[in-house]
Parts: sequence; structure tokens; C-alpha cells
Amino acid sequence: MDLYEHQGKELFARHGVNVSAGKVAYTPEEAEQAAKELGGQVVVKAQVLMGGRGKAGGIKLANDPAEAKAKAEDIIGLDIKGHVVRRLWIEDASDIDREYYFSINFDRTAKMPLLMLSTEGGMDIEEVAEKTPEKLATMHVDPVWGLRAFEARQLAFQANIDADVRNKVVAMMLQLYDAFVKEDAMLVEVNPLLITPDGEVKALDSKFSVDDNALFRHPYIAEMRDVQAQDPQEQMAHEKGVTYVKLDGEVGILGNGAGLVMSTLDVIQQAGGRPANFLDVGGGATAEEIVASLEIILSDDKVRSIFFNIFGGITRCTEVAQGIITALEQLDVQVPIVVRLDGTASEEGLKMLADANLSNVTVADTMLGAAAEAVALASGTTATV
Amino acid sequence: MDLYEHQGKELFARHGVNVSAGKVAYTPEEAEQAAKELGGQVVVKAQVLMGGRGKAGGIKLANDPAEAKAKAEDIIGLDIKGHVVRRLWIEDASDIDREYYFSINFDRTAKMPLLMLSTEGGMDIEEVAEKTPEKLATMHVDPVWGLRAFEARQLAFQANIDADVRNKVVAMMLQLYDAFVKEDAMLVEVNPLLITPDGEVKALDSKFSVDDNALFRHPYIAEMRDVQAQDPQEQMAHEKGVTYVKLDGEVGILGNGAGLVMSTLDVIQQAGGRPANFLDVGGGATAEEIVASLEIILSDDKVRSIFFNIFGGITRCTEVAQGIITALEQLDVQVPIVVRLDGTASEEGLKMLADANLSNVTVADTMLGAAAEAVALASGTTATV
Amino acid sequence: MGVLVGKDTRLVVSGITGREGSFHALNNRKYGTNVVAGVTPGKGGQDVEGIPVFNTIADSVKEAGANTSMLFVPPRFAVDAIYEAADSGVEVIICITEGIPAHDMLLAYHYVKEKGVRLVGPNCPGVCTVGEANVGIMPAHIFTPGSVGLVSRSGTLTYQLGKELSDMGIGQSTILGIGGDPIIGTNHRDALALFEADPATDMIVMVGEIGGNEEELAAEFIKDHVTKPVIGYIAGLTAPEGKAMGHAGAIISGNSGTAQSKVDALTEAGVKVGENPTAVARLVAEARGVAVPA
Amino acid sequence: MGVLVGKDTRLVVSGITGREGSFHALNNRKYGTNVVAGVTPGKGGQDVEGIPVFNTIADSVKEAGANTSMLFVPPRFAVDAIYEAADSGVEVIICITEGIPAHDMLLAYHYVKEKGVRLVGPNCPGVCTVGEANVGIMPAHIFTPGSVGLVSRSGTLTYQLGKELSDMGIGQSTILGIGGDPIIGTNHRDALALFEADPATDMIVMVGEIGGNEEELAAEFIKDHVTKPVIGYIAGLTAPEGKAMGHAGAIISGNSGTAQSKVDALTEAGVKVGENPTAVARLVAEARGVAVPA
Repeated sequence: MDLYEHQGKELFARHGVNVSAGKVAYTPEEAEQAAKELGGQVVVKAQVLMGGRGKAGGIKLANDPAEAKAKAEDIIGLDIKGHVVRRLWIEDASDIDREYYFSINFDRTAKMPLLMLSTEGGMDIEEVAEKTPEKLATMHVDPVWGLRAFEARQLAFQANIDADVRNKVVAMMLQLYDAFVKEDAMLVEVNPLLITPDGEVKALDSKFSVDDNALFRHPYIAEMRDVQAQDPQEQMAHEKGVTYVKLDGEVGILGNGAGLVMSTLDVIQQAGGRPANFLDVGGGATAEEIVASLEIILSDDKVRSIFFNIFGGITRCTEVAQGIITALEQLDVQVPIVVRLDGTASEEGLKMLADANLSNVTVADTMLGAAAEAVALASGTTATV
Repeated sequence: MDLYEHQGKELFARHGVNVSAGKVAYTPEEAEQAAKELGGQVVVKAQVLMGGRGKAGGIKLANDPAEAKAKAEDIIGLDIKGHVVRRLWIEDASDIDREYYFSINFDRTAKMPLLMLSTEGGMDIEEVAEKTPEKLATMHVDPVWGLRAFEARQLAFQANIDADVRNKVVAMMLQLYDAFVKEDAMLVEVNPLLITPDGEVKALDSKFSVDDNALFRHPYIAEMRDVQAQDPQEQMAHEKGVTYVKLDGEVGILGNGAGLVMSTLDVIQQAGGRPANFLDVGGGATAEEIVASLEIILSDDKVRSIFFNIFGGITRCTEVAQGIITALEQLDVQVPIVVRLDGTASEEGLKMLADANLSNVTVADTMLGAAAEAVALASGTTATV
Repeated sequence: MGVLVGKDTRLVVSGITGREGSFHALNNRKYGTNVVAGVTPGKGGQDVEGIPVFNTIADSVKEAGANTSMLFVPPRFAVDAIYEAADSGVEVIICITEGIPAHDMLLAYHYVKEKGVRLVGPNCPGVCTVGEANVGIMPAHIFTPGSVGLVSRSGTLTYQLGKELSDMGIGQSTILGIGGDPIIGTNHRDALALFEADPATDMIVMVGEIGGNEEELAAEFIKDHVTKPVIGYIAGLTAPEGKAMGHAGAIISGNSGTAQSKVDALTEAGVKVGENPTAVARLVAEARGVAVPA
Repeated sequence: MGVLVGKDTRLVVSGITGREGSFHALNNRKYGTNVVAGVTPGKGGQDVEGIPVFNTIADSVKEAGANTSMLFVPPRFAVDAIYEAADSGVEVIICITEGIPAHDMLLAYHYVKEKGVRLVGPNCPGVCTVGEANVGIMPAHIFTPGSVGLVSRSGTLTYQLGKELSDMGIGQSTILGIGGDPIIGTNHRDALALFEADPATDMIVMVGEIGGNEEELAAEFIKDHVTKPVIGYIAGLTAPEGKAMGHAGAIISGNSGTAQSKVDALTEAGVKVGENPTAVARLVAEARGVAVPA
């Protein structure tokens, strides 16, 4: 789960990291009021889960509340890489002397957190890594022992952090590591890590991503989820406990298991079609989940055919068949459905479907055959396989 | 630093351990008021840092506030193994079904925390260990990984903890381990660990000892120190940063380094004398600390002679000599002082003493010689060495 | 023979008195797996259709001689069960549980490694040495005994590949589902090393997917350490950038983790890569000189 | 020769720009110790009377070839310095700092052990191989070169013993102050093993004190592993029960940790135990056939 800048900063502050005071605003009036309460110059910042806000006009300086309101009017509703701005963060403006970069990644390959520190902050770090790799200091941390002060110090020396703020930067790295571990983060990034003219060290931005599997022990973070910003179908899927990703084709896809569903997308494309979505019902799906999943797919009116690709392991094909039968009873399904059932209880499941004699359901023997059929149905032709 | 039962329980509660509600009282009136506020039956418990309160009459049940007042009158002022009761803990009375035992020791030899669990609680655990060792389950914990639930569970099975409360006991062990680590404890003991008739699990007593070296990060615990209960001289020594233990002889002893001072006690005894105290000025003592230490020793009016045994390493003998000279100027010192200086700057130090020409200071060449002299002076004779 | 599980496996199932645990334990036993014990704290002394239940994994090792542990434990308790298994004396731990927090697994991974125990998973379908032992949730009846080793991150995709091979008349030695979580105990390289060393395996099918760089590292490993022929498959050739495809790891960000970079790395290492499961089975058949249906 | 420090020692001093650190670093150098570097973060590039200062211990290893680290660092930072030293590549760490929290040391102890580095201390006076190298705060001029190894928990008591031996005309190989804290890197048994293996040592004086059971374990160790003669001393024969005598460990509780139990254990192991430092020196002299003054 990715957090907005202001949410990440709230977590930062809990771990002692220095951030600017600020307030959330959803309307220009709230932005004005926030600026009034904060006093002085403020920065009006679009809250979106995408980088590149600045270039897109999502960050503006305002000298007084009236100006803050005006800037908020400009920013609310902006489309930043497909994300519409609904929420703002109004914070005290900071004087900028230097901009550093710091991040902690959950490095799956090394199986250790990876720290990156650079004096070249405020810009795209991948560019720094490519053009001036000597300016990006990196270090793996043994997770059993955690980040120790001497390591943070070594990293600071390696990155040539200026002597006047070295100890403060070291302290902030230790605080951020603490946040990374205690909040079950998969990524913590501060860019820029600001140095003010009078030597204050501050996290001026925040990128904070939390492990979904760990949200049960962070109810406070779980509640930060911005359901409004989600695609309504993705939101519905989330509620039903299935994984749904909207794509832009016309063949709706439902399968069990992420790998199999990805493979299904591939064969649809190889058969000349375009997948409308990725939908993984996961392991051990019940008939109810199948019904709900079908409903989600059908809510996308670009869908012209649906491909059910199920290989039963922990999932029983009889549950899937029952789900299809129930869905067709309950829902007004106009699009044709191609079903391919294999594995656990597949014979019984196929028999159930045959017995139900459903007019718009075609059963296929193989995954490739089913894909060809689904693509053909989506384009209004018949498969030639 | 050893904590009173109620202080230990306060720390327990911070880590989720179930304890009875209660209040501190210093007078019978406060005990009465506490009983009133708690309501129902209460237990009036002497707060001393010694075991065996129960047998000494330091724990009494009271059915109502008036009775609580009466019991408090009985208990306040009791002498429990040399400790006079000044403080009470009034707590809700508990129904007792079973009594278990649990402790965590900081095992220096194994360099691992040592857990001990037994169904034979409420009695002296050393007796259990001796007579029915099979009823005392023990387990070392790898401090790097901490106590994990499966280990606590294994210990509970090993100790034959009753099935009805096993999970609760396991949970409490994990909470107590958390307290042990987070509060820098050297010992945490719960005896009895109470099981009530309705299956509630509760720490009915607490023994909690915290590492003095770690108190800087637990200011809250540091403030729990009961300065009133300390020997006034030990208290003064604590304030001056030296280690002082009162003994009951007549030769005052001052040295640098615990081992050397212990050895000095031994040679005094071997010379036929009795040490009046243990006083270690530690490493790098200054003249001021020497003066303060001498003052502490002199405040014990049983002292008949004083033995300064200094082997300079990080401590400079010139500082010690200066301290002695200053002290004799500032204080009215009646008792004779035997000085033995060796090591760093000893020649200069000895010269300073000789130049000062102090009437009641004798300089000795060796530790044994000095001991004989000090013992002789204490008994009013002259050493024959 | 085969890898990790087989005739010598003496399985203990943690969570055996749960619905899932008992179902799969009995299923595994039906396949031929020697299920010697189950574990549920507090239920020691009971049995599940003749399988004795112990309070701790350590007890099952001591009293029933278990050497392999399968974990069917809810995610909040699964990491503790991994620690318990690692400490108990079993040699192989197969963790089926899905949804374990990544930071918990990170620590458990290092613990298991320190103890020198083999962990497969978590969030994996298990391991099946065909005809000998099935440990996990795989519908093993779709597999056929043979000499092709199969390793995959994904459960159902593994079955699909196994089925395609069987349909083509090609048998498998061991089917190894390594799981799709950020931190897994056994990765592609480990699996390749196991198959390389296994006399019962003469060819390897490696199934990967978008995200991370494990497949690229596996390609490097194949170049240096694998002499047996490897056929590859990468799922997610058509996945869009920036969208997590179910598995937490299955996300393409920037240029890293694309299917194409994985296919290229494998190809460069001499691995033939099929564009879908059927194509993979055909490549295997061709490499073995088995007649391929038109 | 001697143990732990000597002619091959290349010392780096952490905290060298502090008052104590610089005083003792220079003192050690004056004795003949090869002090190759100091460390103070942020002061890299400076020097202390010709001793180059580095930002990290690792830098001093890389650039000045340091192999032994002495730590003069305040207690709140000392554990971090132990971790740093253990990671830096030095072989021996001698930690002088007093007052380190026991739980911190507990973890650091296991870390250092895992890394295979030798730690002496904390809260110790250091190590002096007489005539070769002095690392720490001991007034080494009181020692005389020779072949008696001396190990002690306590600083000044160590000096006392060294002085008594020197006064008796008996020289020492290495004086090893192991420190009196609850958790120390090198204990009596470790020291005995070092002296047993050291060709320059032919006799060992072991100084213990009340509290704990290290001396009892050392007695067992002597029985099984030490062939060289050992003379013992235990301070605190007259200490009362239940009172901590300065060192956190120097406390008698119940029957455990009494001086008598230690003396008995040592005697039982064939160790002659003196009743005070002078008596110990006499026992050494007798054992070596050196004339003892009346």
C-alpha cells in the first residue's frame, strides 16, 4: 500500500524525523484556512501516488492565504499521469540550501534492506545512478542486527555528506530505518532530504510503501487507504478479496493464481485479442467469490467475452462451476463465456456445467483453445481451432 | 537497582502483564483511603527489598477500610531482616486457585537470559530446585533472536502447565520477556504467578532488578529509587559518584578499584582488624572526590583508623595526596590515617604528603604493612611490623 | 529419487487438526507420502485418522522421527512455526501459508539459513516427487513419473506446465513450487542446483514471471553451473508497467523486471524459452526427441 | 611473544582526540606499542602527535594496516564502537570503557563471537605484553619482563599482583585485565587457554573475586586443559552476603559466588591459592624456586 506524502510524513514524525508543519485540504477554502493557521509562506502540494508532481504544476508556493486558495484552485482537479488531484497538503515553506537523497528499499534479491544516500537530491535518482554513480552511496543492512550508528556514519562518509550536517543526517537515517522496520515498509524514500541555510535537516518529501500483508498490525495505516482514489472496480474487488487490475482490451479474464492469470493474458494477446482485465480469484475460491468476480468483470462495458481459466488445486472446480451457474441465474449476462476447467474435481465441475445447459457458455479443453475461442467471440467471429 | 513490588508491577503493566489494581500508602490513613477507593477486600503489603515478608507478618488481608488501617498500623515500622517498613502497597485481594513460578535471569555465564517456570509457586524456588528439580523447567533464550512464542510454549509443556491456562501463561512469559529486555532488567521474577479459580492469570508479586548502567535511558525508573530507604552514608556516596558499603568494623577503608578494595578488606581482617566499610573511589579520582570520600568514612563514628590503599593507574597519586591534604585542612579529622600510594605519580604524591608534614598521617610502603599499621592504630596500639 | 521429498521423507504437518491441514495431510498420505506426525499445541496425544498428534515439532522429531515439516498455519503464527521447525531438527520445511509479512519472513529467512535448514516457500504449493511423495496442495494426479524437473514461482501455472508435459507424454521427476512472495527460502537458482545434482533429473523446466531479477540471476547461474538442458517460460509478456499482477513481486517498474529482459537473459544463457505453456511442452518434447502432435 | 598484543600489534585507538584517549594512546606509544592510527568521526585527515586520525576504524585498517583496536569511547557509544571494530577487520578489540549497559553488551558479545573477533573487556584496564606492547591504561612501568602470565578481573588489583611479582624478582609475560562486567569478551577460561598455548608463558597467576561462577568453571578448565602451573588468588574472602562490592558481579547471594567455594574449586584442581597478593607472589616464588624474602 502506497501512502500519500502527508501520510508518510505523519509516520516519519512518529519516529522522530523532522518534517514541516502542515495540513490537509480538499478544497481551495480549506487550503486558505490551512495557510491562515500555519501563517507565513506556505507550499500547496498535490497529493498523488505518482512522481513528477512538480513538473506537472502540482506544487506551488503561496505568500498568503488568498494566494494559497488561488493555487489550490489551480491544482485541484489537475490530471497528473492519469491521477486526478483531489487532496492537497499545505505546509510551511522551507528555505532550501542543499538537497540530498535518501531511501531504504526492501531488496528481495539480497534479502536485506538497501540504503541509498546521495548529495544529489531533488532530482530523479535513477538519473544520478546512471550518470554519476560515484555520487550515489549504497549499503546493505543485516536485518537481524538492524542499522547501527557506525554503518550510517560510514554511509555518510561514503556519500561525502557535508561535515556541518553529517551527524543530523546520520540521526535521520537511523530514525527512518526505525520507521522502515516498525511500520513494515517496503520502501521509504526522502527526496529531497533538505538542508536549510541554517543547517536544519528535514524530510521535504516522502514516499512510503507499506507491506499489505502486515497491515493487520497497523490498523492506523490501513485506515489511510484512499478508497476514493481507487478505480471503483478495483475497490469492489478489494472488498471481495480478489485481485483485479483493469486493462483496456475486450476479453475479460478470470483465473486462479497470479502466474496462471498472467499467462492467460499472454495467450489472449498471442491469439490476437486484448485482455480487458487481470482477475485472480486466488486459492480455494468459493462459488460466491466466483459470482462476485464475474460481476466485477461485467461492470466493465468494454468486455465482449469472458475467459474462465481455472486449474484446480486447492480450488475445487465444482465450486467454480456452481459459481458460474449461480451468476448466470442472478445476473443478466449478455457476453459469451469460455470456460476451461482442469485439476481438482474438474470432471464433476464440467458435468455440472453440461447438465446446466447454459446457452452462452462454451467449454474448451485446452488453455490455447479456450483463448482462441474467447478472442473469436469478442470480435464476433467463431474460433477456427 | 532493585525495585519495590509495586514499582515492578507498574513496569509489568506497561508491558501488558496482568496485575491487581492497587495504591501506595505511607500511613495507616492513606492505607484506609486506598482501601476505600479500591473497594472490597484488600491486601496490605509491606514494600521492602527483601524476601520473606509474609513470614515476617508483612502481608495481611483486610476486609474493609478500617481493617486496612489497623493492619497498616501493624506493618508500618516492622523490621524485616534489618529493613524497616515505611511504605505499603494496598491492592485488590485475589482468589487463589493455583500458584506458579516464573523468572528471567540475566545469566552471565551462559551469556543468555535464563527462563525458569514451575507449577510449584508461592514458595522458595531454591527449595523446589533442590527437592523436586523435575518440577522446575528451565530454558536459555538466544538474546539475538529474543524469546519466540514456540519456545515459551515448549517451556510451558516442559513445566506441565495446566492446559486450561497454558496460552495465557505463554502470553505472560512473552510480555515479561519484553519487559526484561526493554527495561534493561537483570532479574524479573513472578512468585507467585497466580491462577484464579476462574482461570485468570496474574502476577501477584514482582521482583524486578534493573541494570544501573542502563538507567540513563530509563529516567522514569531512575526516579523510583527510594533514597529514604538507603543508608544516609551510602546515599551521600551515591551522590558523590563513589561506591560505599557500610560494614561493622572500625578500620575505615578507601581504595581505588573494586578488586583492590575487596583485597584490602581481606588483609585488614587477616591483620586482625575489622573493616568499617568498603569505599571504592573508582578510576581517575580527583582531589575533590577524595575529600568527599573521606567525609563519608568519617561520618561513621565507629571508625578508629583509616587505610588509604591506592594503586595509581588512571588515578594519579598526586590527586590523592592533594585530596588528603585538603581534607585535613577542611575537616576536623581525629582518627589516624595510614596511606599507601603506588603506581602512577606515586613518588610525587608521597613527596607532597611528606612536604605537608601532616601529624596524623602515616605512610606505609606495602599493602600488608599498611594494613598492620591501620589495625594497630584502630586498636590504639602501634604496629609491630 | 527427485529432490527435497521422496521415499525417505517422514512428514510432520503443523496445523493438522485444522480443516485445511487435515485435508491436505490425508491427501498427501493417500498419494504415498509417509506422514508420520501432526502438530497442534495442546492436542498432543490425539490422532488424525491414525496420524499421531504432538504438541511441538521437536516432539514429533524425537518421537516419530519426522525429518520434513509442512506448515499449514495462519499467517500471524506461521513465522513462529518456521522458527519452531528450524529449531526442531527437521531438514526440510515446506511452508504453504500465504500472507506472511515480508519483514517477518526476512528475519526468518536469515534464521533458517543460519540453522542450515532448507525452507521452501512460503506461499507455495509444495513439492511433489512424482510417484513417491507429495507434500503440499498440488493436485498430484496430473503429474506423470519421469525425469524432467519443474520449478515455478506460481502454483496453478505449475500445474498447467505439469499437465502440458504429461499430455505430451513427458514425465517429471520433481515438481517444485517455490512461491511468489518477496522473501522465499528456495529460489530458482537453488532449485536449479538441486536438479543439477539429482541423478533422477535429466532436464529442467524453469517457470518465471515478471518482477524482480531472479530469472536474470538464474540465467547467470545456468551459464556457470548447470549442464543439464533447461527450457524456460516467463509469464507476463504482455503485462503493463506499474501494475502489480497479484504476486507482490509481479510488477514491472521502469526497465527492470520485464518479461523481455528475462527472456533475453535466459536465451543468452542458452535456454530455449517458450511463449506459452503449450509451446514450452513442445520445446521439451523436441529437445527429448519425443514426437510432437501437430 | 606473550598473548593478544606484542611486537606485531598495529593499534588503532578510537576516541583518540579525546583527553583520555590521546593521553593513553601516547602513553602506550611511549611504552613501545606500535600505534598506527586513531579514529574520530569527522576528524579524518588530522593527526595526534604524528598518529594519523581516520573517520572510521575500517579506514584505519585499510589505510594504516591496523590489526588491533582500543576503544576509549563514552558508554553510550561504546557498543556501537565494538560493532564497528568487529566489522572493520581488526583481530583484537580491547574495550576500556566502563558503564556499558549489560543488555547492549550481551548482543555485542554474540556479534563479536559470530564475527570470530577477539574482544577483551569492556571495563578492563587492557593488556600488556611486558617489554613489547601495552594497550590500555595500566601503569606498565611496574611490570618486569618474564614468563608468568597474569589474568585478573580487576584493574588495580592486577597492578598490585604485578608489583608484588616484580618486587619478588619474578617477571611477567603478559598482564591481561579481563574486566569485571557481567558480560566480558574474554573470561578466565579463555585467558588460561591463551597462556597455555603461549610459548613465552610457563606459569599462570589467576586472580578472581567473589560473585558468579567463572572461577569455578576456570578450575574445571584447568583440570582438563592446563598443563602449566597455576597460582590463584580470590579477593573478597571476608565480604558479607548480599552486598555488591563495586563490580556489579561482585556479590554473594546464598551459597553461590563465595570466595571459599572458589578457593575450594581451585584447590581441588591442583591450584595453590594465596590469601593475599603478597602470599600469591610468595607461592609463585616458591613454585619457581626463587628465594623468598623472610
